[in-house]
Amino acid sequence: MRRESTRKPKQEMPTKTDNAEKSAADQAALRKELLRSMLLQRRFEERAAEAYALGKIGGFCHLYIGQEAISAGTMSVLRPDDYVVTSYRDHGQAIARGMSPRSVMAELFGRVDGCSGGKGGSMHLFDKKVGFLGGHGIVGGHIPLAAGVGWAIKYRKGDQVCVCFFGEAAVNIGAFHEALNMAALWNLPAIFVIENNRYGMGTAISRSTANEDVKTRAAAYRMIGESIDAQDVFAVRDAMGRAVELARKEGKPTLLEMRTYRFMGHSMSDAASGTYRSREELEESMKRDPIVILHDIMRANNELSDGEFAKLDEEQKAICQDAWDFAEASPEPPLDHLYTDVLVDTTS
Amino acid sequence: MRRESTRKPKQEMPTKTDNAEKSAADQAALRKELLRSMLLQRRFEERAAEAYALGKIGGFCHLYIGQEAISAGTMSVLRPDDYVVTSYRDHGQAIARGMSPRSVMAELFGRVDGCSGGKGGSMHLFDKKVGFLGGHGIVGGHIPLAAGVGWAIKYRKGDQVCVCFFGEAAVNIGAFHEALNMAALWNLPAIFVIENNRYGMGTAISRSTANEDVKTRAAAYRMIGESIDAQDVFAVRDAMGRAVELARKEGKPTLLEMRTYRFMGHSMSDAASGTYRSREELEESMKRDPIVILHDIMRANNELSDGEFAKLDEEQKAICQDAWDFAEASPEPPLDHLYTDVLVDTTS
Amino acid sequence: MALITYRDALTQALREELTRDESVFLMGEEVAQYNGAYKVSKGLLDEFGPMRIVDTPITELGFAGIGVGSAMVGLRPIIEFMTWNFALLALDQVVNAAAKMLYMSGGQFSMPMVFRGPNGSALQLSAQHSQAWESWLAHIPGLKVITPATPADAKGLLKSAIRDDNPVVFLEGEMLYNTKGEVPEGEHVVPIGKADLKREGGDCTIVAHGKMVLVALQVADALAKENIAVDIVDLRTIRPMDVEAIATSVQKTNRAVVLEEGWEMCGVGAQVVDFIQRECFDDLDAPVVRVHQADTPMPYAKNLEKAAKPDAAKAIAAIKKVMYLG
Amino acid sequence: MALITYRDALTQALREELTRDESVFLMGEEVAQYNGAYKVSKGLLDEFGPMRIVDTPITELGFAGIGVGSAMVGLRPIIEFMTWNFALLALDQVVNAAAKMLYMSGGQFSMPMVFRGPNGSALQLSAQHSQAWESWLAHIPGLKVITPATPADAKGLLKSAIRDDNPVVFLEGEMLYNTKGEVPEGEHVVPIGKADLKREGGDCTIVAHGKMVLVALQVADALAKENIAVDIVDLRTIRPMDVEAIATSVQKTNRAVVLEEGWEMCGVGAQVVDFIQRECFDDLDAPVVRVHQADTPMPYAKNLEKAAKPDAAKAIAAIKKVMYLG
Ligand SMILES: Cc1ncc(C[n+]2csc(CCOP(=O)(O)OP(=O)(O)O)c2C)c(N)n1
Ligand SMILES: Cc1ncc(C[n+]2csc(CCOP(=O)(O)OP(=O)(O)O)c2C)c(N)n1
Ligand SMILES: [Mg+2]
Ligand SMILES: [Mg+2]
Repeated sequence: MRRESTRKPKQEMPTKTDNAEKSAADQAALRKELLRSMLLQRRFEERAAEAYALGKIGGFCHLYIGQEAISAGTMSVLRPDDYVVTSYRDHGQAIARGMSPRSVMAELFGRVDGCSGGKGGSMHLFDKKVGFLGGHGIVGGHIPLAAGVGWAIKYRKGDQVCVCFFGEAAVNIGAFHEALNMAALWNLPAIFVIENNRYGMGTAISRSTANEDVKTRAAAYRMIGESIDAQDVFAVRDAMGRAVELARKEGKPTLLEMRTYRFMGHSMSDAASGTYRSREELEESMKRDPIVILHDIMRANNELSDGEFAKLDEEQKAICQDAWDFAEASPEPPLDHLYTDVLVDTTS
Repeated sequence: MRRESTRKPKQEMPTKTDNAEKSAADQAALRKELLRSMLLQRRFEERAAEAYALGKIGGFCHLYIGQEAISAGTMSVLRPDDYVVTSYRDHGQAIARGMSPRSVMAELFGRVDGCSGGKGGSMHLFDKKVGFLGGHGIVGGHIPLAAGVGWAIKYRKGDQVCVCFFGEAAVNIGAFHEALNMAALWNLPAIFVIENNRYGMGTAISRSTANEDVKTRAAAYRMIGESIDAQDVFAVRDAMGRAVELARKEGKPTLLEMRTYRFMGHSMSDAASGTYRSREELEESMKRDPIVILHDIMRANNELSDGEFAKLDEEQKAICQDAWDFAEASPEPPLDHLYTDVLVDTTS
Repeated sequence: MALITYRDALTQALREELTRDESVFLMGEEVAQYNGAYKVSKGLLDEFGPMRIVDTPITELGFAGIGVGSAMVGLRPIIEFMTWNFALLALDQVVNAAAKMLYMSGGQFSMPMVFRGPNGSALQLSAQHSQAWESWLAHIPGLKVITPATPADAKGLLKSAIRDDNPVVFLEGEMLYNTKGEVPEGEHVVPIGKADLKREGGDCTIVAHGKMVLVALQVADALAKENIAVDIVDLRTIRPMDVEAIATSVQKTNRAVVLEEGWEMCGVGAQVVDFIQRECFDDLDAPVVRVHQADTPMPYAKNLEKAAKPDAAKAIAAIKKVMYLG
Repeated sequence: MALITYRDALTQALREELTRDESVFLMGEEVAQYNGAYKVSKGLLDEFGPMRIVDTPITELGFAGIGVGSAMVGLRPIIEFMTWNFALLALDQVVNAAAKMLYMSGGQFSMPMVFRGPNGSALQLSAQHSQAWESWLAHIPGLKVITPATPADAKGLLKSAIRDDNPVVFLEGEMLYNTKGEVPEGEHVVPIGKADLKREGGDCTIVAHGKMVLVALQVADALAKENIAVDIVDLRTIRPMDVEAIATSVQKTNRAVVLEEGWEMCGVGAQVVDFIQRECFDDLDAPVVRVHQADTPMPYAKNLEKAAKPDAAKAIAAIKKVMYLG
């Protein structure tokens, strides 16, 4: 009755990304671009927090501050025709993916020019133009969606990939498990990214997850799993580059654990520290700010002067001010929009 | 940002069961008892199939024939105050656990003297007296229940265990994953038994499960996982004995993969072979009939003559005939029972 | 027109739409190699291959979500639930993802998909396998909900459902699969949202849907012998509901009985009653009476199950009640 | 009597019942160390320890099932859903396990447990976080469904729910947690299944439950200035529903408006209408009018959200309509 497994040997990820980054100048330009992306996300969310405090933004608002290397590194290896899907903590990824800060801020303000017409809000950012498939509010609920996008890519014999972001607490929920099994079983080009910021709301991973080494879950589905120091944008970029290549060329999924930390509270009503995590822990973690880490490297390389940095930062701030002004100027959705978009009235 | 795991080294199951089986006579008696249990299950279900063909049983009816070593071996190491919970394929386990064949047959016949008053039917056998917590119809739905029973045992500082049976196809469903994580996280005395009969309805495990080596799923929850040749009732008994001991003494859960085969179709409407599995495969598998395997050992040991075997078998058949007669004589539930048991009207 | 079963009518619809549009695929448990638990997809794997007729693991939540994801990027999935009983596990994807995606995204992501499978009770399948979910699903804006009663409607409405760019919940009846009826070959499309007057008679309106339409037809035949003639309004679509068709009938008959397979509380019948009292307040000569499953889980025993289910005898008693007969 | 918040009233009920019966425990996300996402369990971990106030992983289906399993062997779990929006993932355990266990087992296994948490919308939480589930849950035999509106009812009904040997669904309102009212200290138990006449007036009946009762009270105050006096029937329990209390009021006022937070189709209001037309057919001077959420997912934008929600202005218009005023 004992049967031998008929499985192939364990698959390894390719070790080199094929994004050839030859010249030093190219590399410096790349670093500057990654820095810019992270700065824009940071400045944008600082303004969002300000707007929230002023009552211009309502509902839930989950900031990504501290985790920006994940989005910046990831988006830097994606093609325009790839897809991204994420949870409610979605501002950083939306902006890094190239969504207009104006449309995102207008969405947060609940205005008609918001990316989702003011109907979605902070948790439900969408932009079809850049393949940004939301912004979803039910923990784990969007993970099967990523497998479904992978399915569609395979169905059409495309070579895109779908990247799916979620928190470490989502690995315990059934949808994660069901989706990963099918993605692996059917070889779907989906990349599952655990943003392990160590807490799901107030619950430390050790209190929710029997095996804290979450990348090991990949083995349950014969999938590749890897842990990355995600405060280092190049570590993210490297691992993601390899995962994307595996998905694009061989149609295989990967599970990546991005080890990070959230510098703010879970949402606007949650204190950054003092309840479930100590001030010391927060401060210790904030020393590994992904923006500072990259900036330090660039400074050491003498490729970015303090003046240049300040200029870059000012540019991002200006973009955010413009986004704010745009959002404020945008009207509320007309009342009849309440009843639109419930159903479409076309049939194929 | 990289953190070391704070986990203890991997836990091993104790290698010896403490059910001391000293004398040869004791051992022979034990073998005879296990044989009796398997024979009773087999004969009972043969009669159930007959009754189904005659229209005395309706609805879904899932036979356990071929898998009886799992229930017989398991129940032989449990205490009367332990708990058992299972899926819709529940006749064999119910009978092996000591439920009265009369009450089970009457339930299948939809009669008032059935173990569930005729309201549950084949898929929903229950008997509080022997800690048999059902008979559940939603694949995977009862797996969290077992964790809950484990929780209650721990809550009351008891030393019982809860054994939970389910098919190999159930390992893909979310409820399995969520329950195992909590059972491991909280050290609950629950034993999760995958009855791997290689098919979930018409789907071979290789077509549903990315990693067919399902015991490896245990590692995702830092739980012990083991595979057992479950046509050998002593292999079942040995592994289960160790798992029970771990649960009873240390309150730890285990995942056991019992490798078996179902000799009949999935349910009464499903052919035993010819669609999704070949006649050859079925015949090959039926050569490893757990009853025959044990009987052969006993014959080789000269501890059971052919006459004794025939007598034992006749006794079981008589019990099943009695159960049939009882069921047939039992009245249909009175019509007013339709409205009872919807709610209880006591409050604590 | 051919006399075929409800099952074959569904298979025809699937085959025709799979042929017509390459972005349509069917996914679910046992739909491919096994030809479907209830054989609705019989032969389709051979015809369309394993990318278009797809067997899944037992993961209702997961594969419903795969359907949603694939619809976001333009495919047209048909997600089969082996039965709707198991779809309870997937409702987060149906309700929170499929039904809301268009709205949450400000109109960007439509959901051209169908969730289908048998709904309601069959015979002696007991509590966990005998549930009729239309009342729940009809509650949800962003969905369309369809319950065909006849082979012709099954085919015509399934084709419409597959072509619809919205998420459509399509509830079949296990007990209907073997029923026969005339079905137009080839292009036969029934519009979503239109009820159908399955019988005409001036004495009383019966509003029914799905397999209760067959009960209504039995009732009509039985009552005809007593010279009572009933209108049978077959809702066909539960959401959006054809209130006008109901009102037109009740304005004529001045009485109504609502039949449904599901439970009473917050059922489809309650909604029909609400529409009737709203639209026909002055027309009604008697309170509307509802016939539905007993307010209990479904029992296994044959006699109890029969007692629990709505049937012709109960419907006839209801009609006599609203007609103040006996 | 002390003037306390709805939140504190719930905490009192929990504390008293945890003290009274050692088999009672509270389990859910963030209920222990975090003191509850909405602070309903504040202080309880310190008082009762980690076996009785239990933080879970984010696994609604799993921990609801753990509750069911523990109830089968005699514990009395209180399962908190951080919000009922997430409970959608757990409904298989609520419906297929908790509600049916007693029945399927022929009366052997009762389910002395409570599923509780905030239900319905708060402010600008948009589509996936703003759903009111009472219509779905009330559909299911084997459950009791409770929606307290005031601090006193919150305390008294939660104590009854915890003591009940049946599975009780207890729906709180996030927007109610900070509302204040007089609450008796200590033993204060409100019976399940009894509505409460929150205002008396002969001109029209308002039937409401949960947070809509507060809207009804605003409406009553506003209309009093126009010399219109309304009865407010606060259902308090949705299943079983106190039909007698509704009928008694409508027989007096001859008109009714039903308020609810949820959607229209197959809503609680539809069921109330059905009961009214059945029990009070000859008493009604006008069709019953319902006020409910717009038939759309909940939008985020403040102005759209306000337009989507039932409120006093809409309720007043409905009352004037049934009174044929303007
Ligand atoms: C199914 C479900 N349960 C509960 C919640 C409430 N909730 C929102 S975010 C969150 C924590 C998630 O933590 P994690 O997955 O680690 O992501 P992070 O917020 O840290 O990015 C919880 C419990 C939810 N949205 N969905
Ligand atoms: C959630 C759910 N989905 C589908 C079904 C229908 N179904 C009943 S048994 C079964 C196969 C289960 O296979 P496995 O877990 O291997 O158990 P076995 O029947 O082989 O004992 C399926 C698909 C169900 N009961 N529940
Ligand atoms: Mg986290
Ligand atoms: Mg199996």
